[in-house]
Amino acid sequence: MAKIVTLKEAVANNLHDGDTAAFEGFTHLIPHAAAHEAIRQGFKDLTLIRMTPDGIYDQMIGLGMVRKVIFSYAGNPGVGLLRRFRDAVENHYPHKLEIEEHSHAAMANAYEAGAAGLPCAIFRGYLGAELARVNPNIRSVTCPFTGEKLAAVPSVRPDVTFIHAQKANKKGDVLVEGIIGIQKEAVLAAKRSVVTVEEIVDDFDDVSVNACIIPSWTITNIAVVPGGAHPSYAQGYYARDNASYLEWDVIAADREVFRTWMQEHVLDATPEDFAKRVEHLRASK
Amino acid sequence: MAKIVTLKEAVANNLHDGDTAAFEGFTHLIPHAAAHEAIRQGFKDLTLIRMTPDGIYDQMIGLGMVRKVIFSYAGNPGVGLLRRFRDAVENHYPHKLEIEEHSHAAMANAYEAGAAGLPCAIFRGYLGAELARVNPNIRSVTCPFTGEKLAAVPSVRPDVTFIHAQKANKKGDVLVEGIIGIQKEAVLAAKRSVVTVEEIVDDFDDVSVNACIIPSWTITNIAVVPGGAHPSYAQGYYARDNASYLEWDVIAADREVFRTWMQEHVLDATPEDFAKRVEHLRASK
Amino acid sequence: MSQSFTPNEIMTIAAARALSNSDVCFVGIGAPSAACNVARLTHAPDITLIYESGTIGTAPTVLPLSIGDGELCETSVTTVSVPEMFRYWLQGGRVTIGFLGAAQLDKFGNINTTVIGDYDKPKTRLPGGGGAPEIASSCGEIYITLAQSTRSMVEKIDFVTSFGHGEGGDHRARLGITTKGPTLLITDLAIWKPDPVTKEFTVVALHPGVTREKVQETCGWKVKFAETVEVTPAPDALELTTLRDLKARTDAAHKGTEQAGAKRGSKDG
Amino acid sequence: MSQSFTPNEIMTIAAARALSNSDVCFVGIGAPSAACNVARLTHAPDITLIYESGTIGTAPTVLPLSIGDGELCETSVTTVSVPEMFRYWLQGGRVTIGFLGAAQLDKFGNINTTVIGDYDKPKTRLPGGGGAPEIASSCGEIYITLAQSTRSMVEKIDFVTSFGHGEGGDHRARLGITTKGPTLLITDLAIWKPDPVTKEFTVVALHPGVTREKVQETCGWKVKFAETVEVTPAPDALELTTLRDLKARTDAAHKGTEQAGAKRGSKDG
Repeated sequence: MAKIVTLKEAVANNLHDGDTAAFEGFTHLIPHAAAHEAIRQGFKDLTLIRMTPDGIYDQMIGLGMVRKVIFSYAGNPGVGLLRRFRDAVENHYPHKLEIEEHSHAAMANAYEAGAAGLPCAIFRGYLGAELARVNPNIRSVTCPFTGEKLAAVPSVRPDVTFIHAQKANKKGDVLVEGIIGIQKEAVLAAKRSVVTVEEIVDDFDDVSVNACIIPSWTITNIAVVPGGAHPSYAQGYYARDNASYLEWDVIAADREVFRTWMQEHVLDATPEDFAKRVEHLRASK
Repeated sequence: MAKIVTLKEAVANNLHDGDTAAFEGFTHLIPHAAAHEAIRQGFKDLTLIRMTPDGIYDQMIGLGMVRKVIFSYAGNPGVGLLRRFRDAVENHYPHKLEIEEHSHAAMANAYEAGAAGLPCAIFRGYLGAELARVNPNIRSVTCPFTGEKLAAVPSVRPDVTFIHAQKANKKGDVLVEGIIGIQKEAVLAAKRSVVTVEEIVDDFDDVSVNACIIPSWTITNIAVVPGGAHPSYAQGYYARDNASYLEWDVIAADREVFRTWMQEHVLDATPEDFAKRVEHLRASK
Repeated sequence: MSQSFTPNEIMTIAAARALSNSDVCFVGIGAPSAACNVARLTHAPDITLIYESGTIGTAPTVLPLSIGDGELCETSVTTVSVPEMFRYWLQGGRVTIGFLGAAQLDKFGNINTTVIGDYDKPKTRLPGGGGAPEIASSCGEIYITLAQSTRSMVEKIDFVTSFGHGEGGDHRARLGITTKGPTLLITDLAIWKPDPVTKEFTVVALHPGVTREKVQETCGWKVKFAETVEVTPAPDALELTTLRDLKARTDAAHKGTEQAGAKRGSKDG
Repeated sequence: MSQSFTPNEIMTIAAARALSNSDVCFVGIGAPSAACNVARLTHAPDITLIYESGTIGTAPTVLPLSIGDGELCETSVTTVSVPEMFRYWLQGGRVTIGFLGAAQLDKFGNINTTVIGDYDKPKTRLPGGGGAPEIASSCGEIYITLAQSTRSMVEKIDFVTSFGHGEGGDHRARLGITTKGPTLLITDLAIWKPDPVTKEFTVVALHPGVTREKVQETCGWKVKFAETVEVTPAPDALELTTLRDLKARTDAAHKGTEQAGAKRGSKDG
């Protein structure tokens, strides 16, 4: 059964130096608050997994917390490049960053295989694509019926997954709605999981039986953090803060500006600050 | 775009002698009306695919329409054995029936792989199980990362899939709710598809964006057949007719009783008869 | 004994007792369904019940007639597709206890539900394995429930639908199977557990009033008894009332949809 | 020319014209998103638009800033998980047209969005392929949109993120790829199609007022022109109004959530 705790406890209980961690979300419901708490607690030597590393991975990389990133698209969504990620890859600043790069199809299949308890995923992919040359974890199997060569990648099995969701009920079951992305798979593929939610409701009696619900007993900890996805959005709660994504491009472009911003907005901030940040975005959703 | 036609047209347009066909449903939403129409149109030499062949396959087998069945559990759900199926396998009556037998996990993965456009499915299965000895379509692949030997089966790709669903909207999108089984996969895996529905509504504006909706452009034909799942049920419309399942055990036990019953209740009946059959079951659901 | 009970009732209640609040059970129809729900309604209110039709965390007020009854879906935490059920939930290793029945069972917990006789020329064609082959290998452990008879408990089964302990000993490990396999056999007469080394099922408890001779008479192999054979505690009033109320509610609910004269053939225990 | 228009506008409108009512488009952000929605709002009202975030049959009233905007989900026929999107919808072969952009493109439609320079010591680390490697192989055909420059249209790309026609000719077939690959390249200056045999992109139409020299100046390889080079019809009033209204609605909608002074860096065309 999921235990409902503070965000500080949830992160401290579940994340450790050297862990392989996924902070997942596909544009929608990015677990910003959880990532910021991880930053405050100062972990190091992390291997971060994500289909679409964005601002939060840029931040952790920029602060030197990350040894390796496993990913398929490292961009600031709707804006452009990730400047701290680039600085790490191109200039080894603040230190060298190991990368394991896949396509979205590969990562999606790898999470799915992780949730399904399989050692690998097979799919039709990477045909003619050069990633297969630079990533030794892109291999192949031959279909024993048709002889077709299919791509194979190892399944994703994080030590811990962090996601943000709209709500939990009192038993700790979690509802994800809208663009559900890879969140359920990321939780089920992980050894431990932390879900931050906008609110806790009595029950899900008004929700469809086929909704994307992650049962309580598959989740380790839940923490209530209203606004916890900001500047990403939570459908039904608040809109995406597009301006913050644009702003990030400027902040991350300069090492010192980045440091200063992180100190003020993350290191000296609290989970409670997120609620204020989304106030002006609630009207539009 | 799905074309909305009569059940007679839908079956005539999409099913042909010698076809590989799936009439899918997992206890819920069994496409009885579609199967009965196929029986009235008198097809032969069919290969029938289904995880859980039940009364409708028993009926088609008993009438000699079927050359081969690909399946994982051939039983009268909640009652016992399928007597026409048994007669065909044990006594070759009315003729010899070829069988390709799998486990549920294999069939579910095979449909999923069919929907995903893959030639085969891999999963952890059949460990120590003797089906692998008698079914040459159970093979294996080796995980290129761990060396684990995984089971492989060919994907399921029916010529045509028939399913029953609660409703379509005017554009021909179909909503399946409750025990959704393998219906979406069975439609997406097939070259052609026919969906019978309880009703057609204006739109799905009141339905969750994450509901199990099969878009119009993936469906060939839709036919409105209220009660079309009877004696199975349609959640939100009418309850399961358990008595009919029990009755089937008696009818199918005798070749002549079977013939007589089929003549009266199927061959001389119409799709419109289904609405009457579920009248007394609507109250309880 | 405060109250009389049937062999089927004590089988169901003994199975219910083996379940705990933290278990996640993959439930088949029949005695397992009754046992799991009795456990849920007595000592294990938070037990998670999963039916292979896709219903997760279901809490039916009446027992289903099939594994796909609407009641299972309506009372579930969530209902998923069948591929997801077999991939994320069963193969994903999330199920602690899988229940299996058997047409034929051998002393190592291997199960046949496929054919009596030769596969290609069967004397009786049974429904087949369904979910069983992977339930047997993917669940943490397997509980088997069965009414004893020399027809069902045999020296050699005709077909290995679901692998138990194979030829015994470390046969599972030799096939690379990491789960425990059959750890409990509950019949209408006794409770059996596999010998720690040979993995042969051994009687560890007799239900009240049952003799060793009765167990041997209804079993096709030479029965081994544990050094100390206990007596299964008789069902207490709460257990019996819970089971009987559940069955009464079930009968009443299902009668509603039955036509007059239809024979009741429920396999729900 | 009844109305003036920008190079970006005619690129978007030319791409929109290439789409039909029965197309199922896998849409990226930027010009493709604008083109697909202009098509939907003009001659192809029933076109199916799919964004890789899982939204199927979406009909946004404003253009999304990211492929995962709420607007896409709210107006969709259904929104599925990302694994389902890539398995059932893309790999399932249901998409007729995939749109791709490029940081670098060669004359055979091979695309680089991974790195400028060496992979292990890149001069510029780009975001990477995302969905592109499998969009390139799984969609029925690929349309590429690009603003011409000698930096982006190069003789040899630094990294093959997405395979086009490889070295040309039947290279796709030799790799066992059954889809058509790039069949159309629409730039801000011209419309290009692959030569039927060599598969080298060839200019088949110049946008109004564009010269062959201008096309060559902004392209890093020696440009081939078709025997007959047409002139792209100028955008008509409906097309231009539709595109501009869409952009105005988009700007208005997105302004609402922007703080004062934030630089507008939308990549939506």
